[in-house]
Amino acid sequence: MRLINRHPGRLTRTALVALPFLLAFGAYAIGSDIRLTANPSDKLLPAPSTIAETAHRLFTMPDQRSEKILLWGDTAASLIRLGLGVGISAVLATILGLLIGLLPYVRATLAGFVAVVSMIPPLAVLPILFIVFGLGELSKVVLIIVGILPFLIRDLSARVIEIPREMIVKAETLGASTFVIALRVALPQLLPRLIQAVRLSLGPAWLFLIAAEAIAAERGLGYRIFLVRRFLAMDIILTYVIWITFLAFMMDMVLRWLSRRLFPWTEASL
Amino acid sequence: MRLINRHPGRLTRTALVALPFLLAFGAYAIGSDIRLTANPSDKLLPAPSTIAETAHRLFTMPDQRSEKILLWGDTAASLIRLGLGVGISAVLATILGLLIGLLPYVRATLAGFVAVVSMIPPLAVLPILFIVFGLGELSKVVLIIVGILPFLIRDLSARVIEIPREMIVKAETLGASTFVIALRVALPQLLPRLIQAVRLSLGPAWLFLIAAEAIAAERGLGYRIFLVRRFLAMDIILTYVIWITFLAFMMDMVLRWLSRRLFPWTEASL
Amino acid sequence: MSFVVARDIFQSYGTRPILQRVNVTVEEGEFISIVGASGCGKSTFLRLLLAQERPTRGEIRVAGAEPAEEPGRDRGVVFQRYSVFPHMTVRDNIVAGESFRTRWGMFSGAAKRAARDRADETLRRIGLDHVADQYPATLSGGMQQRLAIGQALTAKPRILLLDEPFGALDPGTRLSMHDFLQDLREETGMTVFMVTHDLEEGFKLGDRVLVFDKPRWDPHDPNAYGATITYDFDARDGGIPFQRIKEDTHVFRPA
Amino acid sequence: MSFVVARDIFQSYGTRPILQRVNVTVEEGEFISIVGASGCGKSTFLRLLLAQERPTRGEIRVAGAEPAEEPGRDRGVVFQRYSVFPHMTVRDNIVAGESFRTRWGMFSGAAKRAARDRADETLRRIGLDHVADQYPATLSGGMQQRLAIGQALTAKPRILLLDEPFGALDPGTRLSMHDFLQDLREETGMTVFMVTHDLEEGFKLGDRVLVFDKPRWDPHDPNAYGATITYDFDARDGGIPFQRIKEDTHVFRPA
Amino acid sequence: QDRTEFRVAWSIYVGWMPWGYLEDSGIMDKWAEKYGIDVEIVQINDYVESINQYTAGAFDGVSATNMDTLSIPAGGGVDTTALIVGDFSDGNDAVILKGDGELADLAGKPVNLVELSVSHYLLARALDSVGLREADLASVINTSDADMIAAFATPDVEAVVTWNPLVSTILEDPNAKSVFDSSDIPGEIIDLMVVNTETLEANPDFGKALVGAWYEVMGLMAAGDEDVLTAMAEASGTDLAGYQAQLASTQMFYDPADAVAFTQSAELPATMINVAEFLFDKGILGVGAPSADFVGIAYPDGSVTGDEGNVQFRFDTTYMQMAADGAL
Ligand SMILES: Nc1ncnc2c1ncn2[C@@H]1O[C@H](COP(=O)(O)OP(=O)(O)OP(=O)(O)O)[C@@H](O)[C@H]1O
Ligand SMILES: Nc1ncnc2c1ncn2[C@@H]1O[C@H](COP(=O)(O)OP(=O)(O)OP(=O)(O)O)[C@@H](O)[C@H]1O
Ligand SMILES: [Mg+2]
Ligand SMILES: [Mg+2]
Repeated sequence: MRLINRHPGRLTRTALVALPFLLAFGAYAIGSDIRLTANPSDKLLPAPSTIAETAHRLFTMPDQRSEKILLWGDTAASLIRLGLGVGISAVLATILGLLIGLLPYVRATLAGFVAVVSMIPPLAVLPILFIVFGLGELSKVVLIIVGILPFLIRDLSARVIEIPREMIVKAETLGASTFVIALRVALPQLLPRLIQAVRLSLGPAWLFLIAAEAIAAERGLGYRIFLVRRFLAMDIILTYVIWITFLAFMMDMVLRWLSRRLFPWTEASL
Repeated sequence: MRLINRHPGRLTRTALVALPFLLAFGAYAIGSDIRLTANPSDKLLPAPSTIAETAHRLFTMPDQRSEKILLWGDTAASLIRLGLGVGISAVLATILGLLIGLLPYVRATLAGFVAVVSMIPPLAVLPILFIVFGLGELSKVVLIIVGILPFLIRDLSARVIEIPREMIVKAETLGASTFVIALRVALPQLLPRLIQAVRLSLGPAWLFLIAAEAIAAERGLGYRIFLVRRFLAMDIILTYVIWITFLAFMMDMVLRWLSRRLFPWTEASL
Repeated sequence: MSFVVARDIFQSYGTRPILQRVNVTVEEGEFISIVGASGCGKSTFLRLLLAQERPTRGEIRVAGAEPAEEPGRDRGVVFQRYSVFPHMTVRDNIVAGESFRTRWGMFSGAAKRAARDRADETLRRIGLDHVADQYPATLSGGMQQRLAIGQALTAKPRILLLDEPFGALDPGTRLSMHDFLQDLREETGMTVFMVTHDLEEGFKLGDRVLVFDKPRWDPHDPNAYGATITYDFDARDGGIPFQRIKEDTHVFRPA
Repeated sequence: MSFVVARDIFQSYGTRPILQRVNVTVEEGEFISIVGASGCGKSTFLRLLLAQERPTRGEIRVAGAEPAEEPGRDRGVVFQRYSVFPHMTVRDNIVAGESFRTRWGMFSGAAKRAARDRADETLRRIGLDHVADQYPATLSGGMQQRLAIGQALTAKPRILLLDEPFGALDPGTRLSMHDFLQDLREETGMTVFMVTHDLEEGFKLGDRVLVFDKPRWDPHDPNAYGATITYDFDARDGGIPFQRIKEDTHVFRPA
Repeated sequence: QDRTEFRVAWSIYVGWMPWGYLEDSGIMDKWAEKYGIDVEIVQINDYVESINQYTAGAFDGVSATNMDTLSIPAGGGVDTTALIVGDFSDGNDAVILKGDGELADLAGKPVNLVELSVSHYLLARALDSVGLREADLASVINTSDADMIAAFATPDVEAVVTWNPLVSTILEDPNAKSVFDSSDIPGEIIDLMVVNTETLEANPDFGKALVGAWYEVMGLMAAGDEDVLTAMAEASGTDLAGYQAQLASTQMFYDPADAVAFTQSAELPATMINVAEFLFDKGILGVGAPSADFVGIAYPDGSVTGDEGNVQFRFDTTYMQMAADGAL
């Protein structure tokens, strides 16, 4: 039988899914062991047990000064920023994507501009963003928006353009105005793609969040990582990295689930 | 007539394309003027004429110390890093995308792992990358790869999975082995999408390049931007930003042109 | 003045002529079948009738009005593909035939209930009532096409354009769709243009059958000439056609 | 032992039965037409014959061999859609019919030239020689389907499975494709299963016509029962069928 | 113009930790209230960004070194006054070599440091002292301070120049050897609180509140108040012992009189000329700068180095003197 038609059984499948994770963990454990044997106080690759202890401490023990658990405070601060940045971007991208995709006039005006703006490296214009939007929460949210909005607009407008002409024409023959076509034909078909696009842009969004928090913040996951990076507290960094990865993964799962829940017609097929 | 069916004429179109660029330029010029009136030696928003002078100097006058034109050296260094990072990622992503998309066993093994790895914020694990790959060129190329490879793999494998089952079955009935299906059916249909995906990931690639160059480098566009940030030489930063934007835009154009040249069948349609 | 008048239509894509010198007048309520070799430009002609495209030369007038600028509610259409909305259930697809003309593209309250009831009635007639709550993607190709026809008819257009609507239907369903279509024609008296590959179907349903073909053929460059109407059969007298040869053709169809 | 033996086939998707108790034997070289209402499971049966899916119960054997595990070169297929490779020119699509079985999936040198010549010959026969260097997307739906058939036949399968292959062709081309198909059958003596909506076509081409229908019908739950072969007509004697009623059906087709 | 609300930025560094404590403990609020104003002290993680923000006008004051004040705000035309001279580095900045060797062995080696920072200045001074020039090095590799420790751990790095707390962390490595540090050039790397001159002139209360609050904390630190020091230690990510070790290599001016004396000393103009020359040599003073004297620097006695017509950087002991006199 061709490899292409060979499907793993239930058990094999579980084993296969776990395999690369186990290998990665093993490689880390061995690398850490080699370094710790050479220098017991090496900070770069702390032993997995050290990371586990640190993680336990970070998740449960309140900070002495503030008597709050820093990790949760950091998480809340970061998630709010991320949620605002991604949420605002998604709304703007949907509206602009529809306009650019449907209306030739708007497309002529904005498509080229968005294409050029999407090429500007946001990190390089960071100082300007901070001046214009201040150093507060706003500037962090804005950096996320500046970072992911052009991509979202380009992706979504391309999807609107991809809607078969026949479908638009059909709607026109049913008497639909441009507004109704946007609202009832294009938008519903765009939304599942919006979720896809948001899933794709969560990675860059985290990146910009961390970059923004590294420069000016009093709390946040990126702030903490940046702070302890100077001391190479890799046990804390790795705990935070794993935690961020977990959060990002959960968000991705939720979005996927949401897409299935909200748009059953994308899954249903012959 | 519906807005949806109204197309701008040739002249209107040109005017519309230029409009947002002119507005952005105007806004900058006014902002700069306001600040310069308040403080003539303000560095934050240099006058457009100052930027033009600086740009002219950067592009043509050799550095006093090294007697080379720094901008060209920076550009060459950055483009080589970017090219290597993106090129290696593209090759790896194509191979892995095909394997994951076509073979259920590989999909079971890697799909989950890639999904998790793609959530790790690459900037946070930089210290580990440094230790493993050193501080030289390699680590910068690796950061780009680490940054964009998971996205590329996910995008490309999704595209392979999207290839209609009928087409694969048809190839099977023509006696194609898994290898031939990968080589002659999946790969050619993947390549245009690869170019699309590379176009999408150039943004993040620049970002990681700049981040890597900001952290440890002797030359490069990102290095220069972060270096002169130390004395807020916004005229240099803006020149570099515009230059990077121009380079990124040209790359995008070239890739699009390449896609049309190499894969005429994606454009051709009824 | 005839209801639909196409005068001296030329259409080319780039430098390649597809249609040339197409002249036809159609009375209100006539059923026009269009047949012709594959790729000869039948769908193109339909797009022109629909005002989805404008001809390179010539003009098409309906009811003496100025040539339409864009598709509208007076012209219904069913394409070979993409004629239903994948994100709406089967029932909502039918309701869309009525609701899209409204400000928000949807009904609410009592109007909504009434529209749903009418939609269910339509679904019963086209035999899709048992899948009213499913999405089109779960239907077989044939059922999807039935739905598309039902949807277009729900909007009660004055002209209905059909591009091989029954190409994917099995003979039984096809027959019942013929009946359905003829019923609705009687009710509404609308004018129908139907592209079909089935001559028999064309003659059965049509009052006239237009044949598109290339009047000239350059063996060295098969794309040098466009197609036009070479025959215009009168199909009313129960299959005993009254032929009017419009253009001499020296192209012989293979087999 | 018969060439193709389907024994007691059941197929369900999830809990919904599509096919039930399908039994049929086919001799080598027979041409089997399959008709039935839209959505009744004809394409599903073809997928089972193709070994693209395995039945929930029962088995299909060809030439007495073990049930196939996956599609292979002995079974050619033409689907309703996606049967040609969009990234290859029309000519290369035909060449693929021969070259895909090789190690690298392509020919080189003299073999390549020879294959191209054979492909051009095939293209002439199916009337696509003037578009040999174009990509499928530039062809009309009908031409694409012709290409798909030509491609499948080029691989000279022992069994050819056709899922409404002529549904989108105009009558003239359809007739020439019939001839083409019959010629090739004579040359190769292959066994053909063809799903069609056109009863006449089924009887013209087929040695036998299988009718799929639901033998039972639950008015409250139309999906409660699967379809099976309710009639198996002998179509050889020039349209004067010898009927063998296989199952009593009390489902009446609309119209 | 008269204002009652002020914003001051600071970043984490041993000599600036009191600013964080000032804000957290409420001491700043207390002093601000006394003068009927409101002062917000904002921590910025990125030191350069904090100075840039100040230069752009987002803050009224910022913690900075003498060198960066000269290059960024003063060079950028923002007239800036050194309100508080908090300390000078006395070993906090160091040139560190991997393996055995001495300063002269730097020749032919790559050196990792934050380019154009005080580290760069320290390196230039160090090379001077043994008759080398930057051109004698294999290369100078700009390396982010946040990643300096990780960088030192990689095999291709042979020498780094950096500051505390990084220096003490790197020196924990038995392989690391400090070959030159800021105690070899005492009083040249000075940590300041600089404020906008115009703002200060229009709002003397702002200066008084900052200085008053600062020296109250200095008093607590000088007295060795463990709670205060522990809070600062934790905020900088270390423990009490670690922080005290860093303080040991910092010449803090706990007594305002000492700060006044240092600022009025004759060495300061000489240092600033050195710094200006270094900056000019590196092209930091901008293309418009015809010479190292492009920016004028004024001293408490009224003397000026550099261009008298373009004084943008002023050392002013008025407010520290008030603190010394107990007049606040
Ligand atoms: N937008 C277009 N641009 C370029 N060529 C086109 C376009 N639309 C159609 N054509 C070409 O015009 C010709 C006629 O196409 P059309 O779809 O009208 O044929 P048809 O008679 O409907 O064929 P079929 O029976 O296969 O549906 C075809 O050869 C096609 O390649
Ligand atoms: N993979 C699948 N999962 C779930 N249901 C399916 C699947 N494939 C087919 N079906 C269902 O099985 C039924 C039979 O489908 P099939 O495509 O075999 O019908 P058909 O007889 O070929 O119809 P048509 O004449 O319209 O092509 C349909 O109702 C369809 O919804
Ligand atoms: Mg057509
Ligand atoms: Mg089917």
